[in-house]
Amino acid sequence: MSSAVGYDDLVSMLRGAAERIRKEHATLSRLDSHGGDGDHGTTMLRAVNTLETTVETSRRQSIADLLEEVGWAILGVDGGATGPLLGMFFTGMAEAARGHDSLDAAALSAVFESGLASVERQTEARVGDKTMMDALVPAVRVLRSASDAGSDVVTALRRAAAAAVAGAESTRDLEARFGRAKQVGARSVGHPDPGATSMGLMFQGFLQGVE
Amino acid sequence: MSSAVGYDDLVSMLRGAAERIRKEHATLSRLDSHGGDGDHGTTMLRAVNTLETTVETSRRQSIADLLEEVGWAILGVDGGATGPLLGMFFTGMAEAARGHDSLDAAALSAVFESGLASVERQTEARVGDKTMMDALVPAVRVLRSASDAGSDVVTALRRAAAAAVAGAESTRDLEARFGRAKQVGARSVGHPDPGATSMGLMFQGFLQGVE
Amino acid sequence: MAMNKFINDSDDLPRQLLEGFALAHPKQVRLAGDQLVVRARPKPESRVALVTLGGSGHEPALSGFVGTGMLDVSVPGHIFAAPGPPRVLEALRMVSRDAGILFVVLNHEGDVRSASIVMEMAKKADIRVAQILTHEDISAGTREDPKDRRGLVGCLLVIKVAGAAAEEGRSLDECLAIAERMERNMATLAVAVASATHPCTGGVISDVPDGTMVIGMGQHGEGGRFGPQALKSADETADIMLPMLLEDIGIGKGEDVLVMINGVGSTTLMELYLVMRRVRQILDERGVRLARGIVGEFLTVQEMGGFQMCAARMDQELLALWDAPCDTPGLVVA
Amino acid sequence: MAMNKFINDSDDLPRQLLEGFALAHPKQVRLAGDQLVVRARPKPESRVALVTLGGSGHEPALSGFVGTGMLDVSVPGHIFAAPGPPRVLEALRMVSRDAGILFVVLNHEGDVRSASIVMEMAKKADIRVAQILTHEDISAGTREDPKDRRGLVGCLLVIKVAGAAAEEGRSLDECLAIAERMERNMATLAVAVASATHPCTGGVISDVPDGTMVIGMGQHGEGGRFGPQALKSADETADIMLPMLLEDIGIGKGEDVLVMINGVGSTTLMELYLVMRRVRQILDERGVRLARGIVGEFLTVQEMGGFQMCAARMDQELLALWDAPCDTPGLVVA
Ligand SMILES: Nc1ncnc2c1ncn2[C@@H]1O[C@H](COP(=O)(O)OP(=O)(O)O)[C@@H](O)[C@H]1O
Ligand SMILES: Nc1ncnc2c1ncn2[C@@H]1O[C@H](COP(=O)(O)OP(=O)(O)O)[C@@H](O)[C@H]1O
Ligand SMILES: [Mg+2]
Ligand SMILES: [Mg+2]
Ligand SMILES: [Mg+2]
Ligand SMILES: [Mg+2]
Repeated sequence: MSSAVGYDDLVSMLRGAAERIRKEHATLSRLDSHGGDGDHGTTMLRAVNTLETTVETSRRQSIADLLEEVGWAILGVDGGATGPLLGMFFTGMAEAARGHDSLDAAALSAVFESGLASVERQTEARVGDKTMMDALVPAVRVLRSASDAGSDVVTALRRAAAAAVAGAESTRDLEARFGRAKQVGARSVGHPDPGATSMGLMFQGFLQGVE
Repeated sequence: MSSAVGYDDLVSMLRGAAERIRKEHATLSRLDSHGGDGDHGTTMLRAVNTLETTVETSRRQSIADLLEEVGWAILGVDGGATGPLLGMFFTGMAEAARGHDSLDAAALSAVFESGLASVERQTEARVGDKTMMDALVPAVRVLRSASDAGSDVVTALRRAAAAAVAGAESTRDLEARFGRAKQVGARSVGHPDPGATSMGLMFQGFLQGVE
Repeated sequence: MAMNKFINDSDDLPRQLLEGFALAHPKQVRLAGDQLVVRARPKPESRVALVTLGGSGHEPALSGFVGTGMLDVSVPGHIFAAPGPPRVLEALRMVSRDAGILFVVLNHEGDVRSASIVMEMAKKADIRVAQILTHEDISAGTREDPKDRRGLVGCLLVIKVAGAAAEEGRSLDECLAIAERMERNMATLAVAVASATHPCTGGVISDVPDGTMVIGMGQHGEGGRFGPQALKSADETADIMLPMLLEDIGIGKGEDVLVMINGVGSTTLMELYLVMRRVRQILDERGVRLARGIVGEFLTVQEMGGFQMCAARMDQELLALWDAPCDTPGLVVA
Repeated sequence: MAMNKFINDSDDLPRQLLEGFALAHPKQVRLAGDQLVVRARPKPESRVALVTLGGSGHEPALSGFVGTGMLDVSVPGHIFAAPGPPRVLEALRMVSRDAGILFVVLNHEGDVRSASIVMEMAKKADIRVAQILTHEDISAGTREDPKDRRGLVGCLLVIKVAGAAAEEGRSLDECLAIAERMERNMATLAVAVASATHPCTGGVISDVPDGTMVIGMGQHGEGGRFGPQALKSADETADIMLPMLLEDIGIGKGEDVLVMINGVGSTTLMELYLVMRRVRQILDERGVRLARGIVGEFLTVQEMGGFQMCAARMDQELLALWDAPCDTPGLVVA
């Protein structure tokens, strides 16, 4: 890969994310059975299958258009709590990608920040609430600081993926404050949050796509 | 006990039968779960509870009236396949008991034969069909032959009870040809018939009542 | 495995259950006499009355079909145990009338036994009553010699069409003829994937090995001639069952068939709808018209897993009677 | 334990299920657009339309309440997964009218998330729509701060009374006010004795130890604040649950209450009737009138064992709307 993410790199990143989720969907559903309804893996699977089909059938040549199309496609999935947030994540990314043919580390950070902001407009959940935000927020932060420190795209994404996975893991000791799992309160402690775990996997997949 | 069955002896016999069923009802239901609906024990329990209540509350002083009352009471139970046959057995006995203050071995045989005949009018099942008839028929036969051979009531009932139990046991190797269990055909082989088993227990109880 | 049921005293279960049943459906039914279920608004004396009997534990059947357009009286027995003759006779006496009574009996040992004693008694008591025996379980006996065929959910069809005929004022002979036609027109097959627990004993009442299904299981899991096979998909299961039923009723191209998929307990409506979808595909392939597709839980067997599939040849008169309005706890046609 | 379900391709499950559903209820519903369930006979444009959304796997809910007197459109999602915004928007567009749309949303993360995006889009598209959120699960949140209260079977009451009001020609404001009154008047509690299996994963979706029950389990077995306790009798369970509900709605002597006992899957109607019997006894003791007792399976969670008990304060207007005729796959009032 060159020093910036082009259209084909973005396609690889999205495919990488899909691949990681597909491998782990059973684990994700199992995690969702503590306090959830046991379906996060199947929902994510539907989302990433749609993502892949979109990537494959899309004839658009701009990064922004692809991201927007992916976002809308995921919004169109019967996605429970996950689909709308994930969909808005990608449509949010699209906004900041508009006009770019390729994304260097700084632009990529801005694109991810825009995705995060879009999610934050949908939910009040923040870091510490035991949701996907616990993986997403640190991943985006680390991406930005790595890029600010001059890292290249691959290095920045590697650190972001590590932060996402660590963030997901950190949810193990938290009490859920959003989503279905909120209801079990203290009994949610001991299992990582499924949505955070899948977000960790997505970032690992993004990295895999550029490596 | 004297050489003939009086009113009080009949009461003991009936109570003896009730006691034996009460002890074994769980086994009877379990037997009924192979090819039946798993309720023969509960049904028999309802029948003998009604029998006991009837015996206790009856103010009649004649053997025939008591038997008839017991028969009708059992007919009044929600008795599935068992209740009507058992009820008719007792009402049939009552017919032959009419006019007797007590029953010597010969009269007792006649009373049981009349009960059997009443059951036979209700069902086409005969010995070998894997039903209660496999216990009832040999028991009544043996009762008659013992009495013909001059046995006293206790000895005759002892041999009848043994024949009933042996008849019940013999159903283990048979294929059911009547009742719910008929449907499982060859797969009914290997378990004794619940109705035959309970009839064996009833005769053991009759014996217990006069011993 | 402990029994996962909310019950109280199991001896008193049928009485308590009826009490709750009557509270839930006061517009349609009430209790009378010795635990008999009768209509809240009785039918005029000039019309034929319908009476049935049967064990409890199959809710909404059979008492759930009491109401306008269907039954006049149901005599519920104890769990899985037919009621004894005296209460059934009481029911017949209660609705005895010159127009006569149609007495619907499902072919199960206890019901038949009790009914036959009752029929004798009714004759002596000069009650005008005609009996219709439903026996449509094709897993036992043959169409020519149906005495071993058990009565399954098809009773609902018989009660519905005969009930509608009675409501219209048809004579006992006509009602009986309609009931008999419906009965001969139908065939049912049960499949089980999980056993029921007897609420009084806590015992599992049949043997369905994990991961298998048993076609021809009958009502309570008595079993049938087929034995267990590996659990199949909704489509594959319909592919096995429906053709057997169609063959039994001998239905051909261009004819009208009603197919009912009756859930027996823990099998979901979701699954039953999947089966109905496949039924339609099979019928389309054969050029048989799905005149009515009925999906629901009408006759259950506690929490047993599985369903009963019933297919019935319909003619215009039977369809009109099936579509006629009725208002019962278990089936409302508006 | 293998999964004992008759299904085909689990990805395609919701579509296949709808196909069978439509075949079984052609007088009441049909499919339209992208897997939307609409009435077979649409309501006049001059009346307020009712729309809802929700995951599948809860049959007959929610699509089972489409039909005369209740919903106009239901947007079923995948199993336990709310539909995405585009299909919901399509549903709103389909019945968009000057009289307006009442949009019934159950308080579950996915439904709320999807609905909120849809409401934004509807605003931009100039669709006249008012949202009513049902959240009556008293095992979470308080009456004062109900945002954590999940939407359980009480949605049926809201849909029924608001649907009847819409059918009568009441305005959107009036329908919304009635829906809101009904919503605030009700309280629900779920109890589970056995878990459900997710039909797509084959996994057990909650943890109910053998021989125990969990009060406050919510819809899918998310759990609640109470945790497992030893399984109790029907009476004892009602004794625990009903008073909590009565207290929450603050109902007193002489008032009218509707109590609904909704079976969620493998718990039998038999058991639900036993619970209803006890409910009446408790109410009698407190001098509260059981205005309506509703027993049935309206909102299920696969083969989960247990039930939802819903209590609602009723007034004359709400009772009349509850009693108004309706004709839907899941509820017919004649
Ligand atoms: N309000 C919320 N904000 C952010 N994330 C959320 C929220 N609610 C739920 N989630 C995430 O969604 C995940 C569950 O997703 P999923 O199981 O697919 O949805 P559902 O709960 O509808 O079945 C949770 O693990 C959590 O990470
Ligand atoms: N036609 C029949 N003739 C004689 N005995 C019968 C007949 N049918 C059934 N039985 C007896 O009844 C027993 C089953 O009784 P039970 O379980 O109480 O009735 P149900 O089958 O109605 O549940 C069988 O084991 C058999 O001995
Ligand atoms: Mg989930
Ligand atoms: Mg039995
Ligand atoms: Mg029985
Ligand atoms: Mg879900």
